[in-house]
Amino acid sequence: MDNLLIKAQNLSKYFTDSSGVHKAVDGVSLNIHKGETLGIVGESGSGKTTLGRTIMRLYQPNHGQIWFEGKEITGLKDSKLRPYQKDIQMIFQNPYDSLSPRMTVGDILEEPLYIQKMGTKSERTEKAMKMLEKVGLPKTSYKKRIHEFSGGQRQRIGIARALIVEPKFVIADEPVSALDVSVQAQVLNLLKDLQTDMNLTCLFISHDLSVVHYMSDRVAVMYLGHLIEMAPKEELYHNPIHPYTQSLLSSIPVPDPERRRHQKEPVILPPKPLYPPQLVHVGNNHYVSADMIQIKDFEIENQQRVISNNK
Amino acid sequence: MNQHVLQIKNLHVSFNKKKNKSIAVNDVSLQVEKGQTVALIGESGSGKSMTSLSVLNLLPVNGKAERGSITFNGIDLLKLTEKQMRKIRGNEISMIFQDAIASLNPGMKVGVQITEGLKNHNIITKNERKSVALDLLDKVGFKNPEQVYHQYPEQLSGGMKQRILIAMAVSCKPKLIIADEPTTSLDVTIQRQVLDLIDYYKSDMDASVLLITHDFGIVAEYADWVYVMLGGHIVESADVYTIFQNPVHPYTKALIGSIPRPEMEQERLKSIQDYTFEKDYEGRQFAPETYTYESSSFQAPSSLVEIEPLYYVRFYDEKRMVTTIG
Amino acid sequence: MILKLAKQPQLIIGLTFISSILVFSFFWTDILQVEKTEALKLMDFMYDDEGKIIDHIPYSPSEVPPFGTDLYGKQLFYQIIDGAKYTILIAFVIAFLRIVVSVGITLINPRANYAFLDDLISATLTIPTTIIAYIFMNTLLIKSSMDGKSTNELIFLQCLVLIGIGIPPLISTFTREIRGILDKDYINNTFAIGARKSYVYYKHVLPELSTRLILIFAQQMIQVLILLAHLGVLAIFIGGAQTLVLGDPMNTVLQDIPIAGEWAGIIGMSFTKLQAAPWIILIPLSCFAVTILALNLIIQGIQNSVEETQKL
Amino acid sequence: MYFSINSYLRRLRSTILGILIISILPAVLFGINTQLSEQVYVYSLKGLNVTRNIFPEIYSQFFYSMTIFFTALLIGLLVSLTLTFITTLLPRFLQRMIYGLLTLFESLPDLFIVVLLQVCIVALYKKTGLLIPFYNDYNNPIYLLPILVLSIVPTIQLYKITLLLMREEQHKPYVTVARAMGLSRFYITLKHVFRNILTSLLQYAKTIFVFMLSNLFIVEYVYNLNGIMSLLMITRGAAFLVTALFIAVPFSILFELADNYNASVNKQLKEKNAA
Repeated sequence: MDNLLIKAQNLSKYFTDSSGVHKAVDGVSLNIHKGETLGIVGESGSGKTTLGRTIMRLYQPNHGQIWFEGKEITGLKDSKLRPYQKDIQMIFQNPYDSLSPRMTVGDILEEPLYIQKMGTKSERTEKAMKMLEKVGLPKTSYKKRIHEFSGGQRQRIGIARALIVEPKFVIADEPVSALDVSVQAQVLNLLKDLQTDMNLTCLFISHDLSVVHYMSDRVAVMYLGHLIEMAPKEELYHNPIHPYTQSLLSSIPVPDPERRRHQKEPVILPPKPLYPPQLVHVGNNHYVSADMIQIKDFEIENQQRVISNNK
Repeated sequence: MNQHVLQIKNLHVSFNKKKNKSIAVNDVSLQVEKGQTVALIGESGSGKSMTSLSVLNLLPVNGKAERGSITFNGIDLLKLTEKQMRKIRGNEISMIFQDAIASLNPGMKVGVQITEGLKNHNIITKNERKSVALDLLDKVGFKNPEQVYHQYPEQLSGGMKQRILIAMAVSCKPKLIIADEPTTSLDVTIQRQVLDLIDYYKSDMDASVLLITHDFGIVAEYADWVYVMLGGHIVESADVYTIFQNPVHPYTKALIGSIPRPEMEQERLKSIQDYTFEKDYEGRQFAPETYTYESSSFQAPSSLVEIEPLYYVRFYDEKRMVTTIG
Repeated sequence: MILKLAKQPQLIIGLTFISSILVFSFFWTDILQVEKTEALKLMDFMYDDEGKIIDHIPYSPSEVPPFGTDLYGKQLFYQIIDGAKYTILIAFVIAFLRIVVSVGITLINPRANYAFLDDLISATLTIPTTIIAYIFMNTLLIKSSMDGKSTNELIFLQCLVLIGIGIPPLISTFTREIRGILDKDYINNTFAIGARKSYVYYKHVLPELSTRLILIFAQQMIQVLILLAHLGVLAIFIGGAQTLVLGDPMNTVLQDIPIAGEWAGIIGMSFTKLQAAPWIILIPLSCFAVTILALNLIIQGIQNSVEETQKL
Repeated sequence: MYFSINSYLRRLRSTILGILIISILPAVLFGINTQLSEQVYVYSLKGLNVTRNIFPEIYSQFFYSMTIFFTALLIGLLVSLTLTFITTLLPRFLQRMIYGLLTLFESLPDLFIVVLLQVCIVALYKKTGLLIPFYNDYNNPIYLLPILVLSIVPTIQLYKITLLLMREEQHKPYVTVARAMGLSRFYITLKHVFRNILTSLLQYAKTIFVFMLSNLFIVEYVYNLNGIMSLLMITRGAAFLVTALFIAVPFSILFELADNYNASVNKQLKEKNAA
């Protein structure tokens, strides 16, 4: 497929500390096509943030390869990597930590342009002003510092900083989890608008299944460093196959008192997956991690489902 | 007829900061009836936690419940001495806190901690301690109570700690459980377990629950009655079905509209700006002309109006402004 | 930042104290209208009106106010004043260079683990720094007396030793600090847009580190002052000592007298006479204590100001 | 949980290497030939050399120093904890005053305290004839005075640290939870807070040990005691290495314990922040 933007193959990232090796990401393969948003959902400790940072090349993967627009960027040195870093940007989880408290908003926005050597000083200023307007902040923000803004406004600045170099691909790592619900909606809407506006491809990482559903075209579920299920969002939300995905979906509280579903025991998976992390295609672009015996069952089930859908 | 387990009337809580005084809770009235789960919903800084802390008189040192009354089974809690209050805490009203990880003493065995309240209120003797603790651990779903009894909190996961806290809170069979954002730091799957557990104990002990949360999803699943808080005020209160079917106040509408909902077709999330054009309801203004909902402080003079039986909404009140200024 | 610091009374008091002591120390001859040679001349016997000897050196503070004299009759007050600038400046320079060198080394590769340094540090935990410094300084003194090095050369080498022994623990401190900063999200954010290491260090890490640098610098000054005092007691003097021949020609006494006039030297040369003339030891020691207190006030002031900004 | 032989051996190797470097480096740097024998060079500043063997006297010197060290530590711990407990019962403004005074005392150099006490005790003796034995007799080493003097610095430090910890601990969520269960303040302070402070104190063990070792050296020197630290000062070469190991081996066990404890605490903190 030539509209493939990101391809990751068998990606692994291990951390070592005094207690031993911790496999944060273990053998993850995924493709992201131009213009689509892939959502990654997982609970704490699932390795979703590490996956994002490894694709971003903030971490050097222990195994596996990453391709960007067909070129491998896994082993590239810092200087060779720089042109790609312009095309791949990241929106961080916590706008309180991810923006320098010492700089003015203007400096924060212009810094990526300066580092990537784009434009003259006045052009950069002009671009920063435009970006402020795009994310819905007043022009007076330019000279202010981060601590003068509310959480939602800070995340807007974080978004503006990531998008000012006009990247092709954005990794959004829990961009709204630190925000209040009403602000969260505004930021999500803004992200969606900018995405269509700038024709962005996006990797959206979150622990919140509803948010991921709202933002993404396809959704991948992560559990203890492995991808365990990946499918177009409607397919995944209506036909979850993996027991863990089912349990995640049934745990979302539904904001409608008429539809109360009490006392459903959620499935807690064993701390180490029993089967090797291998995704199997079960139709409808739907992939599930399974061992050999389960694959057959899935295929049968899937055929039945396809039949029943056609009726 | 006094069915109310808890009745808060016109509560004001203020904080003394270095020079100025800030009002965290402004004229809040609410009631919890027997067997009910009442949700107090609001975003950060709305004063919901301060309201719940003042029920047990546990406000931080510089905070003070200034006016109003908090009546629990006919006793005005604000008038009690510290010693009398201690008899209520844990025994009659107990509390489950948000930060499960820091809420347990890291240096004390789980089994000892869990029964401290019972021991303190002289409900059990020292010899009964262990059997009671094992029983409690079993009830909150630990498959290996004997092992957990001897463990320290650091050996447990976040969800397990929150279950320990629930066991502590229900140990003295209180009449009212205050759950202050009990699941905020937990994963979704565990969130459901924890909330189900609280719900189970509520019906098991015939108690009531005051649930403090920011999540309308949780409210819809567990609450009977809802109070929406904004900037220290209650802006809307009704039973859970009414408020979801037909919210009146634009802030409530925005809170409900801003939740992404996979089960529905949703082109765009609604945010507070989408509702600011709604200036009035049946001729009553929500706010003065110039008011925007962006600021969380809700400072314009206003008062609650009963638009339908037991359905209250806060409206802008010009007369009140005159009286407050005068 | 500076405005906020100006609001901290402790900081102001500490800074004022140290700077006024320095000014006084440099210009005391002008301020007090005395000749330096006259003020620091050796006093001899004290005579009454009839020319009879009533007392001999050393004189206590009550006899020769305000601070008395040292064992050889030099007025202690003038010695203290004159010595202040050497003491404080030596501590300043050594602390400053310790920090510059160790930050420099750390920045070469903040992620590096220097096993050699870890060895040195775990050893210095059990052996007091004073003893380590003593061993080095002592060897140096023996060597320089053998080679006949000049005073300036000796002072230079001694300072190098005092700088050197402070560096291993500082590198470990800075490695920890800089790694802490590098782990912050906004640094990741800057690396994510393709920034060079040198840019990030210069633009983000050093400004973030600046307050800590000032604090660590003040702490280092305190440590150097304490070390100097300890070394003084062990009769190790900055600039070495010259041997003085005292007493009448028939009955000479050899005595080491420090060449540089800093406070530790005053303590060291009379330490054996602690019981006979305690003021000669206690007064310079108090000067050390007061200077250290002033530095601690500065540290406290900066910390308060940082805490206040963090609360905002 | 807090001790592993491998990790300790690694530390011990480090320490020995470090001491080796320190004992060789000056000679290498300044080109003076140091004899690597277990003989001790005792030389005065006048250049007189006396040689003698450090064995077997080193044993008694070691035990003498350690007796002083650990008794002083124990006294410091007991006194500071008692004072902290009394302080928490005092009104708030007095607590703040005590804290300020402690900060002041803390900036006094240990040398100043040691010398001042020495002068005071002699003056006291001259004035009143009250004798606290301060003169060290080779056969009857003194204990009381060095122990008292050595315990001053850790007392001040521990007192300040426990006050600070107390203040921090009382604001932790678990205290609120305990209060919400109806427990009294006194009970919480005694049963929860005080016990946790004792364990948190371990975090500061290393700093206090390092301070005290340096202080021990000053005390030995000023009071002319025949302890291991004064031996360390006058030995060179192999003798220095052996003497240093006498101190390093037992203390590195303590440091290892303290470090491992700190690592486990930091790990918990990290996990808490990550959650």
